[in-house]
Amino acid sequence: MSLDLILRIGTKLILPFILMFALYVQFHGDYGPGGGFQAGVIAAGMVILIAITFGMSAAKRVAPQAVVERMVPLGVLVFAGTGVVGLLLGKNFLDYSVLGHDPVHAREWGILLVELGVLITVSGTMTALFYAFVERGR
Amino acid sequence: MPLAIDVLSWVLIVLGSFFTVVGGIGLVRMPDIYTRMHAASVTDTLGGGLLIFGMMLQAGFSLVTLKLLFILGLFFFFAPVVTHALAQAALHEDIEPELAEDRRGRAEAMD
Amino acid sequence: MFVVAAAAVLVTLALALTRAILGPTVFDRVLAGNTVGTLAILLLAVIGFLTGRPEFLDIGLTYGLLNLIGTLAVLKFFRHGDLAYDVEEERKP
Amino acid sequence: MALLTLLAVATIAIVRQRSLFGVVILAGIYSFLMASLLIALDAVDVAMTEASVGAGISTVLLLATLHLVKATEMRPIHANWVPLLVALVVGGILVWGTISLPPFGVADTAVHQHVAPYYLSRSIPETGVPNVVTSVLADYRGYDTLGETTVIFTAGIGVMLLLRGMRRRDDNDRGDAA
Repeated sequence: MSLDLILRIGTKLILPFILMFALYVQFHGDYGPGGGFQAGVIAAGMVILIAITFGMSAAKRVAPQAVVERMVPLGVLVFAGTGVVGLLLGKNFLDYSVLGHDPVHAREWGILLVELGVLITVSGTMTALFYAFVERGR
Repeated sequence: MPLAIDVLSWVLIVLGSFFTVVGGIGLVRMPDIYTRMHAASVTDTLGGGLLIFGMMLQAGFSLVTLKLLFILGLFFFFAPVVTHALAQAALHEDIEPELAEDRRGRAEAMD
Repeated sequence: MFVVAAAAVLVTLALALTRAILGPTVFDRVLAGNTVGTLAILLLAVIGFLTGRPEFLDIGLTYGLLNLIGTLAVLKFFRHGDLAYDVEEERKP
Repeated sequence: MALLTLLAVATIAIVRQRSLFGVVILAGIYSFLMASLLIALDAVDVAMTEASVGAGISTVLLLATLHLVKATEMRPIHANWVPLLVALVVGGILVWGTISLPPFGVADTAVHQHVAPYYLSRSIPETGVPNVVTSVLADYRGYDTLGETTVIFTAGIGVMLLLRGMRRRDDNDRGDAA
């Protein structure tokens, strides 16, 4: 419908920036406010914005439902797997200092990996919730 | 910081504050949804824009300025988009805009 | 001087909240909500400068983006009664 | 403190509101005010979470829920005095508890003596992460965050199973069990 034109063009303009900003929040979480949770919510917000403006089918082309639903356990697996790697390499569960040759650096890496797990779980869960509610409403 | 830039930024910030409050008053006082939208856009663009310009001058040339620029861009591009969507949805719900003729008619009826 | 700006933004917040509570139609409330989001960003920036730590503008950007998403969601809901209504789907059959 | 007043006004307005759409929008406003208050208290990470979850996602999810249920709240049949009484008593006890708290922002209280100095002083040399919130969240308190992530995972799976299960039964009624 041509009436939605302004909305669609505007949304098209902002979508890449939302994703970029989510990644910025994710990886800048070490230095400023932010982290996996907030970044996950923002990334899920992008998918929701697509669904609102372009319809559900477009959103599912961007983030297919199967992928989204697999992301939910995948994030927890990444988080727990980071812990198990520490366990396998002879330290305690969730002790990241074995991930690199330098303990400090390794812990930084561990934090990044863990935040990645949180990001995957949170964005997957939020998007899957949105899908589930909307599909149910039909 | 040179005094001129300082003074300029204070002037911008005070002007921005003024327009922000004006927009808020308009939001409460205006008679119907379309005019209220008009008032709210004063807060969004003029008030927010001037405030952010003032703060940009205060911040100097740094990452903060870039972020403020992003926020400014967000205001400038998306306040109109949201207002447009809002007006469209309100029209869709058959809320009639109150026209000047209506008001004139009412005033004549009161006379 | 940032105090002036903060006071102005707070006063406007109160006015917008008044409109959100009084608002005869839902659209008035949406408009007031959008304005509150904008004002929250401004207040955040002003507070950042007031306390001398303007690094927290990321949060302002977050506010802006999610305010946009929320407002558009509400409007879409009222326009079509369904959050993910697809105009293209309607035209196809 | 002006923010607190606005917050209280918004809360009362939410309670008084009968139209659930109004409640959704007012809840968004409430969330923005809350986030501003948290910024004023210097809790930036919490404020960011509040802003992103409260104002964006929960508005959308509440609207999606409203699509499934009726949109106006029913007037209660009889006055609910007991919940009001319970709320007042609990609120009173909490306020009474705050009287014996140390003054806001004092550095030499019990909370700031236990592990906080350790985290604050060791975060950068031990983990190389300047944001202490992140290092505590992901490193020192990794177990808690893992539990938190699992909670989100469980909640998501639960809701998906609930809604999906209902829909599958509908499909069966229509005769296409896919």
